[in-house]
Amino acid sequence: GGTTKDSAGDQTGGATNAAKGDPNAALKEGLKITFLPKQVNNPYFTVAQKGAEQAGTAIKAEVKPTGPSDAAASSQVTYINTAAQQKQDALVISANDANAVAPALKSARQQGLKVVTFDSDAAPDARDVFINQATSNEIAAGQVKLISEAVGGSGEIAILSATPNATNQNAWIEVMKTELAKPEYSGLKLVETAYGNDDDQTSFQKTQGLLQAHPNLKGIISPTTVGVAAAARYLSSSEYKGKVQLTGLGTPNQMRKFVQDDTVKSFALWDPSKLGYLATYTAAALASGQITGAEGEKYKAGELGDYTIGAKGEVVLGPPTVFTKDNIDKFDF
Amino acid sequence: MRNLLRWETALVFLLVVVALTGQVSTDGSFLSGGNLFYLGLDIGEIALIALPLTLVIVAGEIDLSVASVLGLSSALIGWLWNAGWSLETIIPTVIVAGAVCGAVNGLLVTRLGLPSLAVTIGTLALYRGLALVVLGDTAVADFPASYTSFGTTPVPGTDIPYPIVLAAVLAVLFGVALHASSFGRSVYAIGANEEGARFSGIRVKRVKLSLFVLAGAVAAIAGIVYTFRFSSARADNGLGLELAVVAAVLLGGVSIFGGKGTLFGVLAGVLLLGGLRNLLILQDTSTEVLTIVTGLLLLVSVLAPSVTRRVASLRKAAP
Amino acid sequence: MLVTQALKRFNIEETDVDRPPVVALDEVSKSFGAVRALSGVSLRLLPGEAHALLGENGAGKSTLIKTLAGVHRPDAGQVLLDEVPQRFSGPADALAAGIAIIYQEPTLFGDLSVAENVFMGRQPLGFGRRIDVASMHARTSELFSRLGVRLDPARPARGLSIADQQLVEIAKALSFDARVIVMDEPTAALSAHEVRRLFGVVQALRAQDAAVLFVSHRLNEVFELCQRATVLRDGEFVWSGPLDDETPDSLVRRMVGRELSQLFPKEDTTAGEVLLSVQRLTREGVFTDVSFDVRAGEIVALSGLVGAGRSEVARAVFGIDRPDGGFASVRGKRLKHGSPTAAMAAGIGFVPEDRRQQGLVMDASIERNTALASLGRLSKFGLLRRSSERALAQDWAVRLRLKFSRLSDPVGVLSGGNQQKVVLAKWLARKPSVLIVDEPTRGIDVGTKAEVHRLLSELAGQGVAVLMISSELPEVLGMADRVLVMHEGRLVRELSRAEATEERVALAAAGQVDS
Amino acid sequence: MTAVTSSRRTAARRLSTRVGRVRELGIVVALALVVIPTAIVNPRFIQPQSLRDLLLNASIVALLAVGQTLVVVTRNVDLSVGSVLGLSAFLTAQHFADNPGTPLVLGIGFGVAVGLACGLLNGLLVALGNVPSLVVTLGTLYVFRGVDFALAQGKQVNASNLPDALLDLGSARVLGVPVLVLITLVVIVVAAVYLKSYRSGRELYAIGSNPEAATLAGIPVAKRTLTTFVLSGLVAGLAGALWVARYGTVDAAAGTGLELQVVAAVVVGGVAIFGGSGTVTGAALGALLLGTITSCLVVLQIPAFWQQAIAGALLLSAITVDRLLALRLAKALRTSEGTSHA
Ligand SMILES: Nc1ncnc2c1ncn2[C@@H]1O[C@H](COP(=O)(O)OP(=O)(O)OP(=O)(O)O)[C@@H](O)[C@H]1O
Ligand SMILES: Nc1ncnc2c1ncn2[C@@H]1O[C@H](COP(=O)(O)OP(=O)(O)OP(=O)(O)O)[C@@H](O)[C@H]1O
Ligand SMILES: [Mg+2]
Ligand SMILES: [Mg+2]
Repeated sequence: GGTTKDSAGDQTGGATNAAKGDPNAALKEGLKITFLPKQVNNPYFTVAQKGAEQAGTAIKAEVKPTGPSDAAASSQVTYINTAAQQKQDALVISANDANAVAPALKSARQQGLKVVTFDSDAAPDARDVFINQATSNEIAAGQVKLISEAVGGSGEIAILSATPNATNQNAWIEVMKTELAKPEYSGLKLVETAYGNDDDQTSFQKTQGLLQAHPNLKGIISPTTVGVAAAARYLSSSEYKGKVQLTGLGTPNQMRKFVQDDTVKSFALWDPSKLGYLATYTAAALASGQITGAEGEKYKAGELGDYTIGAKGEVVLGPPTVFTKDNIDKFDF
Repeated sequence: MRNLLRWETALVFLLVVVALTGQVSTDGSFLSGGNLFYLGLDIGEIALIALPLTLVIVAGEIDLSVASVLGLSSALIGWLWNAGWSLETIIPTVIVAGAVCGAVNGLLVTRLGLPSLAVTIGTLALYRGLALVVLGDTAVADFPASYTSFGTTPVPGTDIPYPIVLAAVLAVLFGVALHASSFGRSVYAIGANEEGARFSGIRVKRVKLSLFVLAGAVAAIAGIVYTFRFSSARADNGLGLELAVVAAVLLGGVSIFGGKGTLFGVLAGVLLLGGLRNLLILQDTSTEVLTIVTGLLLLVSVLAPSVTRRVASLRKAAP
Repeated sequence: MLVTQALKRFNIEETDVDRPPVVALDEVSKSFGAVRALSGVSLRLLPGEAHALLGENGAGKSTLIKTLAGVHRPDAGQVLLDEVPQRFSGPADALAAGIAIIYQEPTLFGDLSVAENVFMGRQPLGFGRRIDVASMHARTSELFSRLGVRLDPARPARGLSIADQQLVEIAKALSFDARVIVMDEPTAALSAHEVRRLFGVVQALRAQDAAVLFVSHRLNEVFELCQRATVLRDGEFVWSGPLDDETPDSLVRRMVGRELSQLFPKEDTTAGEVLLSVQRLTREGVFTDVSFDVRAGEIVALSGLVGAGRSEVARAVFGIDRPDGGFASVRGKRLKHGSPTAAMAAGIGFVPEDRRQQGLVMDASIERNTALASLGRLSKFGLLRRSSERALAQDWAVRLRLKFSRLSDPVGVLSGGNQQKVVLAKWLARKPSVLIVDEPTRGIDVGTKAEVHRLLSELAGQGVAVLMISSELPEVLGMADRVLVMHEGRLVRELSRAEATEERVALAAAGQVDS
Repeated sequence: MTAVTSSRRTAARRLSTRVGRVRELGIVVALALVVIPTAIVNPRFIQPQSLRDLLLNASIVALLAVGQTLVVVTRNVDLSVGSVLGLSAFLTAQHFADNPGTPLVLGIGFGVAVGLACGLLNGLLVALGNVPSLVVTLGTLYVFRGVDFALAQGKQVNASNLPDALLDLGSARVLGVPVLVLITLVVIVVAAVYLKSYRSGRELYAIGSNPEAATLAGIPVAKRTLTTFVLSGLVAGLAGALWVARYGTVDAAAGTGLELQVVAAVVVGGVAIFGGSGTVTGAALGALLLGTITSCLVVLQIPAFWQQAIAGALLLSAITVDRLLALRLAKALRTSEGTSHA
């Protein structure tokens, strides 16, 4: 006998929001909101944090950025507990591990905190709302489309991901695979997925490895900001420049040089600061009782306009921006 | 020896200072039951691993693979759980696996005479790699609440987290083993003069091997605690924890060269590091400062005895 | 007039004031915590003389030397060089001033070649200030040949026997062409052969007007080599003067402050059953086909030149090294190879030759060191009884007349001889039935030496089988019931007490078998 | 008799000098064992571009390993190199970004200076405080990284903000050999000659071999120790500047965790972790071997999840083989030498 997977049964349940939201409630002032990225000192989250602080100023809330310096699955828990201990009103978090933070988030919610996840979700029953930068489908399909355009519709391609455990990366890769199975991409062949661990050096070496292992490689998708920059840097300084195409998710500042020197034709990303902005507004809306996280609820997120909560408590920011030589100079993040 | 004793007194003094300033500056929430519960949870695994690691370092060796063993045991839990094993069989299996990992370290060190620093850097990569092989990129999270609640609820009627109860029990066992038994005496002798210990008929290799096995087994226990506490079995659990544990042990006054140190000092060191971190986070100190403070504490821990020695000798020189 | 008064005060005899000393210590004091190692000691070292520094263990000889070397800074008093006061801030200053020191404990760099050990910091330079390895090796070989040593200059110092290490130290000191050479018990690990060569070299140095300060507990050597001597007792200056009118007895009286009884009191015992038996023991390249027995109540000496392989045999018997062939047995039971634990269980005790590395844990306290080989006996259910541990240490400290301030002090602060006593205590505490002692009186003063000999004799009387390795011939002849002589890794001769003479042992050790 | 002894002795001498060389040779053989099968499976692996990449990848770790060797030889260790590299890389990049006109050499010199300052701090703490370097540099590992984080404030310097001259340095070649590799080679050669043939270099081995004896021999132990840490810091600073040139994107996390890689390279390279022996060439080859193993696994299309485990296992076998070799030689040395006295 004993406790096995089968005997344990399903533990997860959906978010239960008994109370009803009041769409007309005013946003409270002086709300205390903790902003908890996966990792502080990560440029992507630094930009998101700026957006959160902007929103904070707009709604006169006190946004307190904090967080661990490493992206280990569990290092956020201490900070979640601290937020609860400090009796904050809301927590805006990008979860390093959907499950590892769940118990702490649940206990924080029991103590009255509203929890908004952004960028990378936690277990759905552990948060109120998830702000998705774009649906996985949008992102992944977009990436496949970009690479297909870049390589001219046929050839071998590879993926350079972050860590093997990154939830959102893996979700995207799954979608990419289904996407590639579609007839319009029959010319493309995914030959390998490599992991650069979101580390410059490793990503660099893995790019080299991909190119050596697959002499006919035509394109690389790197849906992570560190990976795409490292890969671009390697390509631009090697003989593969122009012969092997690259796309991915990168910040315009990182990629500007490589777009200008034609190493990279196009890549995509959403604006992280808008993501932070929206998440903070949503947190405020929750804490003020405007919404509860139930599907169909509507609220206004400052200058970003109106949003509706979708299925499973998800809000989608909007489609990612595609950056090319023509538009890249209009962005600075 | 007397200098070290003084360092342990200093640690206790620092602990009191941190507790009092924490209490005052957070209006009492630092020493509140809830926060102490969280603090206990945070230091649980480090306290556990620090126990056998103290013995290993006192014996003049080091084990940097402990965090990887933690990760491997977590991955094993997930894998076996998915394979339909019961937790009651998984737990002992994983502890044995950890002991085997430790035994591999120990055998490489004792049989081949390889430096443990080098060996355990190698197994640090190897065990973490095996964890990835076992569980890949998946995370297993559907453990029953009856187990995971050990990580989120205190012992009924108190604010003491279960991992701390476990650590305390083990601390007593390890304390007796190190300080009151002939085994412990051998450990000190080996650390201070391995050849001399051998010439005294101490079974150096056997003692060292057993220490590595203990380190592996306890790291696996820490892996179990970790997994249930976060209710998440992943291959990358506890990544990089080794430096934090080594830091805590050294802060506790254990000499990296072996032969010196007490378990009491190490526990005080763990508590001080954890307490200070907790307090700084509670006061919204930035991560940078946190990192710097950790480093400075380590520096102080080695410099303080040396400085007091100098001051003492200066005072004697100038009557 | 004033000078004479001062001399009177310091008990310095007047004959040698005519030449200015190269080096002098003037009322130097030095304390370590509560231990007053030197109090107001003076010493005058004249050019061209060999000067003996004498005193019991812990009298302060090594401390005096380390003060001269700039290792310790004196608390009071000063070091004078050519009558100019010096302030040495470290050993480098003393070296630069032309003082070369051979310390009591060898100070070699195991990873470096023998030649580099000799010339460290002064390697001959070639093009572009790079080290000229060839000439460094050549000069090392030259030094070695002066000493009659055959060592490859390119071999690493690791693995050298204590004696070879000592010889490298001597070569190093010679290489300085120093004006002052200080030798702290250079002969303690050497046998007669090397000692003779060393003395030849010292005479040559004296002829070049160098001053030699010589520490030894072997008084015959002192009389052979030195012209004058200085005696310390308990850190105090006792006497200084020419050796012409002295006798060994008179010196001992000055050192000890009392009369001494006979030095080697081995009493005759009837040998009992064979306790230790060694059969065809072989370790490739080190010793070959060694067989012998030691009976209860017997003291068997293993004699031979340095490097003959005596210590290696002892190590193999005790299980430190694995032999390639043969075996040892106790009371007819074969010992497991490579297991000191098994050897101890069979009743063997082993006092190794290198007390710093093998005998003691320097940082641990006296009591812990004493108890280290008896942990099993002192504990119950694996838990140690501290009171018994302390009692054990207390008991042996008294029996061996250990000079210490507290049993909880680290053994490292004891003088060399007192450290040796702790090693002895550690093994005697186990009440072994077979006791192997490797250079048991290395660095031990006369009084204690007699004590150790009395102890060994007493043990034999109680039926213990004693295997004694010693490089000191008088000790071997005085103590042993039988003498086994080794030459180049083989047992070449066995002599009974009656047969053993200084000459026979020396000849056998040199590989020549008389008829 | 004499003839036998002397021939034995020359044999022993040959063996003992060979012990040192065999270690480096062993790594070269290991390298061949890794490269050749990979090249057979995938001939692209030994094309100029990919050989260049191998060398380039190894060069930064090799640089750090050279500095580390100096430290380890003296029975110390510098765990802060990753953080020093990170700090130097970020500050160098920041400096170039803020002062676009900075001449290349000056900017790199700035990075070197940052490293030197960090090394000086390490060295002062270890040498003057007379405390174990492992603890001190574990402490400064945290401190330097913290300072790095604090200065960076989550910012990042990107390729577009860096002068082209610097980025070109990262990919420029002389006679087909990348400039970064050449710089590394120069550092290796200088350090190797220093350690082998200069008095103060030999003194480093003496210190590591027997610290107490070193003091007694009049070697300025504190000064030499300080120097090795300064040099290690300086080299890490240089490596930081080159990191910028190579990767073009720098944030505060650059070089995190690199210290263990460097220590691993040094150990695989045959440098005794407790001081006294080892060469910079060995350490640099160790870095090359480790880097090559990583690349091979990718090229051989070993599944990603297996790569780390295999790399770890290979690292273990490298040190094991090295050890077994050393043991055999020691035994050969013993049996061939015999007694050394007449
Ligand atoms: N570093 C030290 N710390 C404390 N005490 C010391 C130290 N060095 C020496 N002593 C003490 O000073 C005294 C003199 O010791 P020293 O080594 O000079 O004796 P010695 O005459 O050389 O004896 P031996 O013949 O045994 O070598 C001893 O009591 C010893 O314990
Ligand atoms: N670890 C070792 N490696 C290589 N050679 C060694 C080692 N130990 C000893 N030897 C050599 O073995 C020979 C025998 O040394 P051993 O120490 O047994 O001599 P011994 O007769 O005991 O002389 P003594 O005790 O006076 O030094 C010497 O030539 C020595 O150099
Ligand atoms: Mg002495
Ligand atoms: Mg010997």
